[in-house]
Amino acid sequence: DDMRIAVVVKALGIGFFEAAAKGAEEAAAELGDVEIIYTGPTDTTAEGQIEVINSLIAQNVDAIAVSANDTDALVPTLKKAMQRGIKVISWDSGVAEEGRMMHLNPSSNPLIGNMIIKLAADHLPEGGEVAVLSATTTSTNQNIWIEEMNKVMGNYPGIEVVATVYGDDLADKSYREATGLMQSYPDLDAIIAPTSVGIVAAAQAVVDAGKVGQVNVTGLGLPSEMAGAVESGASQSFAIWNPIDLGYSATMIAYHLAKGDATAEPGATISMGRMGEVTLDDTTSGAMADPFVYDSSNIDDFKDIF
Amino acid sequence: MSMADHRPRSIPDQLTTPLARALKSWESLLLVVAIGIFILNSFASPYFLNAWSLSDATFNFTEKAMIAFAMALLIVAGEIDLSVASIIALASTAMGVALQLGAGTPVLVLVGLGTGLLCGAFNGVLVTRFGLPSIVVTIGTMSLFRGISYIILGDGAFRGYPADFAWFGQGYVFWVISVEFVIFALLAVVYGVVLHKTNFGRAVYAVGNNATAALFSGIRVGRVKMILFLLTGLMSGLAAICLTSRLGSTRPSIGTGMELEVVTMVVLGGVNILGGSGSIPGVVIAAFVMGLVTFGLGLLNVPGIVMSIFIGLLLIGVIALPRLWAKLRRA
Amino acid sequence: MKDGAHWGAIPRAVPFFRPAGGGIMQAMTNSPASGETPVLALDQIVKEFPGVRALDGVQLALYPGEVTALIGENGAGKSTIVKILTGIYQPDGGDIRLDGAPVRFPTAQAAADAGVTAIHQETVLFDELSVAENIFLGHAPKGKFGLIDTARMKREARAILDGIGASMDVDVRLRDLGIASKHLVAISRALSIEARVVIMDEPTAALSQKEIEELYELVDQLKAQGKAILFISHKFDEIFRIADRYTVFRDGQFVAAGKMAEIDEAQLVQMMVGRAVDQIFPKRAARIGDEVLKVVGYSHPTEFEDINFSLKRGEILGFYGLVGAGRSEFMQSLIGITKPSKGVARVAGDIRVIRSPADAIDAGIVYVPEDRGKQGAITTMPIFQNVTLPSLGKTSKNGFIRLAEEFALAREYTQRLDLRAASLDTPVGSLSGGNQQKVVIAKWLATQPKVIILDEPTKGIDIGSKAAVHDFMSELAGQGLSVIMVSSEIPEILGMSDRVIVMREGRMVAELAGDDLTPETLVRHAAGIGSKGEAA
Amino acid sequence: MSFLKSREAILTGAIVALLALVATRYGAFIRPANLAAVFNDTSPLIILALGQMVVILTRCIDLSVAANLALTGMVCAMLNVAMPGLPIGVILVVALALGAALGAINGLLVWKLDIPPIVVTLGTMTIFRGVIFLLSDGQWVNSHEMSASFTGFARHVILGLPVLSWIAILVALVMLVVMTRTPMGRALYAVGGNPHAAVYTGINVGRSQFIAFVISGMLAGLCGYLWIARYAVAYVDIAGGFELDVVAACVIGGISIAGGIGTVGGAILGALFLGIIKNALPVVDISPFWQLAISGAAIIIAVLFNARADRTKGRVILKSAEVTQ
Ligand SMILES: Nc1ncnc2c1ncn2[C@@H]1O[C@H](COP(=O)(O)OP(=O)(O)OP(=O)(O)O)[C@@H](O)[C@H]1O
Ligand SMILES: Nc1ncnc2c1ncn2[C@@H]1O[C@H](COP(=O)(O)OP(=O)(O)OP(=O)(O)O)[C@@H](O)[C@H]1O
Ligand SMILES: [Mg+2]
Ligand SMILES: [Mg+2]
Repeated sequence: DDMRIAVVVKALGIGFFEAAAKGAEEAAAELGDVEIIYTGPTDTTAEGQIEVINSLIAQNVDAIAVSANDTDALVPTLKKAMQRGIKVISWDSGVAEEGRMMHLNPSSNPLIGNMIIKLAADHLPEGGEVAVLSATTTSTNQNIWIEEMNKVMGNYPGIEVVATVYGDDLADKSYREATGLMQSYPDLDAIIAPTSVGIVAAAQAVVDAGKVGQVNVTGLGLPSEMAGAVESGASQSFAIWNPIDLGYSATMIAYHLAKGDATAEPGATISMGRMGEVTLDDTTSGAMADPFVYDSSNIDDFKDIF
Repeated sequence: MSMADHRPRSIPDQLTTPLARALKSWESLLLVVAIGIFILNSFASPYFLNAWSLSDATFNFTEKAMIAFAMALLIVAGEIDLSVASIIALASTAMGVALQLGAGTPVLVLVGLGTGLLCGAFNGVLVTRFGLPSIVVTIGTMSLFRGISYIILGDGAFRGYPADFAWFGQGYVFWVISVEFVIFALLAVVYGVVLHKTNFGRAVYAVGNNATAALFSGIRVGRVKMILFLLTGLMSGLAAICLTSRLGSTRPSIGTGMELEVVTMVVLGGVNILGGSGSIPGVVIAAFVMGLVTFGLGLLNVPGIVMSIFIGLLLIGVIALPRLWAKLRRA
Repeated sequence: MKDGAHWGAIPRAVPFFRPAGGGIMQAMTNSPASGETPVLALDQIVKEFPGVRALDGVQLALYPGEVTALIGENGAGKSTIVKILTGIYQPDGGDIRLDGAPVRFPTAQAAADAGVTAIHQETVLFDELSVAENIFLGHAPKGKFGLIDTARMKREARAILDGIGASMDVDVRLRDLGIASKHLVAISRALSIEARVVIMDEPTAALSQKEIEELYELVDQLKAQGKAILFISHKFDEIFRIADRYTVFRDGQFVAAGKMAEIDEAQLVQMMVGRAVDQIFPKRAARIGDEVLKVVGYSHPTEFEDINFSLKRGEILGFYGLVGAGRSEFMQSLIGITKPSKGVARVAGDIRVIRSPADAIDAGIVYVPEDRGKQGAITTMPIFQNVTLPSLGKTSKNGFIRLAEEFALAREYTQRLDLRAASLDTPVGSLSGGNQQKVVIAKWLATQPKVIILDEPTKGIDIGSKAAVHDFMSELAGQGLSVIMVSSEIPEILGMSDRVIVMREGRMVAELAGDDLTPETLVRHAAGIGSKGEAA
Repeated sequence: MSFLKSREAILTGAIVALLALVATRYGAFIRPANLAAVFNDTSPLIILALGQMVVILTRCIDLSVAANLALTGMVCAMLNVAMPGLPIGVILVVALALGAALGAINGLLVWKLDIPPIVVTLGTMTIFRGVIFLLSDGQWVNSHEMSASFTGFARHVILGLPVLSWIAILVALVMLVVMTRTPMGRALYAVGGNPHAAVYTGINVGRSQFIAFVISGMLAGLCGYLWIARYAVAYVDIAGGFELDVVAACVIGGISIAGGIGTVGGAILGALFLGIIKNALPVVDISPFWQLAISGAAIIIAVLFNARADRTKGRVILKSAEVTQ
């Protein structure tokens, strides 16, 4: 029988996760004896993920690799999965330590936190006002990155974060929040949106407000969704790790854990195929790679991939 | 005297036997549907017929069903409460606050139930004292209650509930029989008896069929409705305890969208959304139907949104098909 | 309301009505020959409802320029035939012929198009729409682009209302009108449709004496215009006053038809109920006992003021007044529905604070409301559950229902009132008006009250059931129950009451007993025509 | 006189007060340009509220509007991707027709099978969303995939206002005429005011409710295209939960959930009231965490207010009371 690895995402239909699924399939093809079950709830709720994971437990899959909607809420269910012999790892958005065997960060949080402010600051040599447009108030990732960003603010004198608002990863709300930011802060120079929904909406809002060239939208986004914004000039540059690589790596790690040729413990190294190796820290988590910057010079190469 | 001129006619009590009526009832139809789905599921997935799988499947509906019982009574009485999921959020948040203040499990439970009651009272007062339509009031409180959770929690979360608190949502009473399932089963019996065998239940039906005539008949309509709102709040508080215990944490987004699933369950159970009729056995079967459909499709890794198509079709189909059938037969 | 001559104003209004083609006045030019060929004839009509055969092969013929009275007990099928004629129900068998040609009325619109219009038993109007909109809903005059010509609609509405002497504003929303005015709007609506056949199902039930007189004149006018009129009423004086022919139904079957001139009241009643009915109000030996209820200074900010009376054991106290005198409002305050601003009620000497009907039942005061469809019966629930609803305490144990005792109680009281129904678990809504009323009365008697308030207990009830209700009232009083009877019918008030309180515009204006109790004194006080000579 | 006491006047007053309050915190909010922007942002809500009003007037409710919007929007977006050359006129016709067809499904179930509207639309709401998932396979349609004319239409400015705003104004005017001056409008009021009496009047209650659902669906379909064009993205969850905002706007606008009562003006004002709150909160620097609670409280207060205004004077028969009234 093929080994069954379940890739559980925050919600189906999000371009980023669809790309990660491609990576997972790539890994499966490379490994040969692996069947990928790509699944997740329809909206980004912990309850929805729990239902999905319960049915995976019932199917007795070999491994679950999950990007969590809530750090804590999945823990009891995932514990149950591990008790029934299923290998559990988290990737992208993590689960509290007791709920998984290891966690794969797309990049390290400090690197991302630094990257998003650097993207804004690079275009503001004189300094200026920037605002953050985040996803939901409960998103684990965004909150950590914003925290990390605040830690390194000292390295960017003259840059001032004037506000942090939440678009809830809804296009219309993000759009309205971005518009609100530009009204409240007429001198705003940049909007940092470390979320792929928010960054698109913010770019659209800047175009509609006629502020292209005055307000630079940056943050984390998908090349396919941001191609238009880069072309119009609403966004000079943005970053993202490669979700294909991320799905690929998570699958590889899950495979090795399930096969039993690797263990998840502090200090261990686990092979990620073409992505090299990941080394686990004290919290049994590790980082895949640095975020990658996209701008007008390279966007065309990526916009059709993910 | 003209009255004495003719003998009073005697009127039979009932024309049909209770059994005949039961066989023709909605509940029987629903039971057939439930059994059909069960059989389909066991053919569709090799993992379905497994005690632990089935036990896990019950978590898909136990919390919703707890609320659905009280909601069924409320809807029979001609009202509705769309704020139940938000009450869960607020009750869970209140428990989190209590936890920060050092409360232990018994206090947490009291806080959860108490918050539910308070929210129910708020809805109840607006509806019964001010005479506002409940659908509108609870659309408002739906935002208000969850909004308060957001104000308190913001982007934070409460975690670190005591180990024994986990019993409610993660504990098992016996083998695969979970604590939640036992609560569900007990409540099914209690609500069934209350609605079908007591004066209060009769009053609920009377209010739902004609509140004015019920009032003129000496039923304290406002009080009946108030009690039902309190019960619905209390059940939401109970569901909040179970859900919080199962998740082990509180975030303001907890239970989002649950109100519609609860209403769907009640309506699928044959409760007339316009009030006046419905039964608890119907709701119990509907809970199983919904749990079986979602779990069965889950085993086939069908995305949740596609499942919701099935639920939607089931909701309309189970009501529409008998009517369509009757129409075609008449034509 | 203006003076009596205004019906004569109708012809002057002619130009306003549909100038293009034969408006409602068109028939004026035709000679209203009362020929022997019916305009509308029904034959072998069958209509079944689940469990009831409401009409079982009945026939009915309406002649131009004549009023045909349709007579029958409650549930005889009178309103059902009206609904069939107006396209609301479809018959299960039989045929309808208009001028000899078979027709069908699949919708109300089709019936109206064929020239059949009706004033229905229940007012079927729209509270949120204006008077003019109510009159012309469905056939409003159209102007440019097919849009409603509001100005013309109001003008024509005004003309019709003037024609029947109704003075209300055409722009006012219907909810702001009184019940009698609403009825006048319903009549105007029927007149606004080009009709050859006008049906009136108990049109006078909600009208005051003066308005009734005006309605009679209107009927005469319509007759003169050659219209065929179907008139349904339980009031015999009325039938003899205006009808030319009669048709009698009993239990959904055709009994007889003929000319009024060839029959007398006793014969009609005999045909209607299938037996002779003693029309004399049951006299009984008044054994009046101690005071049961004393009401002192009951007042309400807008509805009534300073009501005082005392009620004794075994007494029947009548409340007379014109429709809208505030009697019902006051009675409802006695059972805690409307809250009085002042006043106390003592039951058997003790002050009882009554905030809700539940308190009233505790105190032994029960109220049989006037509006049985809305306030009296829960029409969607079975008969037995309706009967036991206020007495659930008796048929249950520790709050748990005992079905056998419920049925026993329901059986006892429905038999005492000679209820007619298929079974005790059929919904009340499927009964005729009179039988519904019996269910409501049964429900209240089952509580074994001290005081029973009957608000228009025989309104819309056939003569046979009416006698039964009167008998029952006497019997109750004889057993020591105190009865308050609100009624607008003078014979009933005179025949049944030991004492009568007259109300006008929310105030008690007279308390009459013994020799003072005459039709003249009642009318004089109710209408406010005092010794000063003019209306108050 | 009667206007001053009407619900519309009270609501207008509340909106002015709200604007004044916001202006004290952030003066620029009431600049005409910003007010125009707020109006534009609220346009979809206005259009949807007008459709919902018609449905509520006939004693129904349409919970599927947002799902209808999302489905129609997705179809328009996919159509645009497949055939970028398709003129906007055709897209608009498709949006209106598809929306109306989806509304007709609701209407038919209510009319022909007599299923309570809340049940029907609760069902179709989830079904429509599911169908979007099946159609799109869960994929997004992004701005760069849409043609410039497709996304540009709604924001094209005419006489200082974007086309989106003009469409809302046009819809409002048409609805005003339909509801007040046509037999159909009267029939819709009558059906909700007293369905029993409507039958006696020759109005087909079921068919009127069907028409109401078709109108609501058609306007939802129109909004579907406009929404997708404006935010330049289409995915399954678009306008998720927006149906409650729409119902809330109607309720705030004084449309009685019991049917038969409500005006076009009320629906528009109700939508504007919510729209202003939504747009004002971010700029007056109220923590985003307060937003939900504030809109909830606003709904409750508005309903309490409406109920007071709605309370009938009742019948007064005491002469003394009449004088003091
Ligand atoms: N919609 C209905 N469903 C079931 N039964 C009905 C319905 N309408 C009328 N009936 C039955 O048909 C019979 C005739 O009723 P109908 O209303 O025509 O009586 P009626 O002669 O008008 O009496 P009343 O004088 O009380 O108005 C009654 O037995 C009644 O119960
Ligand atoms: N404007 C109105 N709209 C609706 N119903 C009305 C209106 N005015 C009066 N009524 C109804 O008409 C009935 C008569 O009014 P009221 O009870 O105050 O007077 P009453 O003296 O009891 O008259 P009645 O002789 O009809 O019993 C009441 O049942 C009341 O509900
Ligand atoms: Mg009748
Ligand atoms: Mg009265």
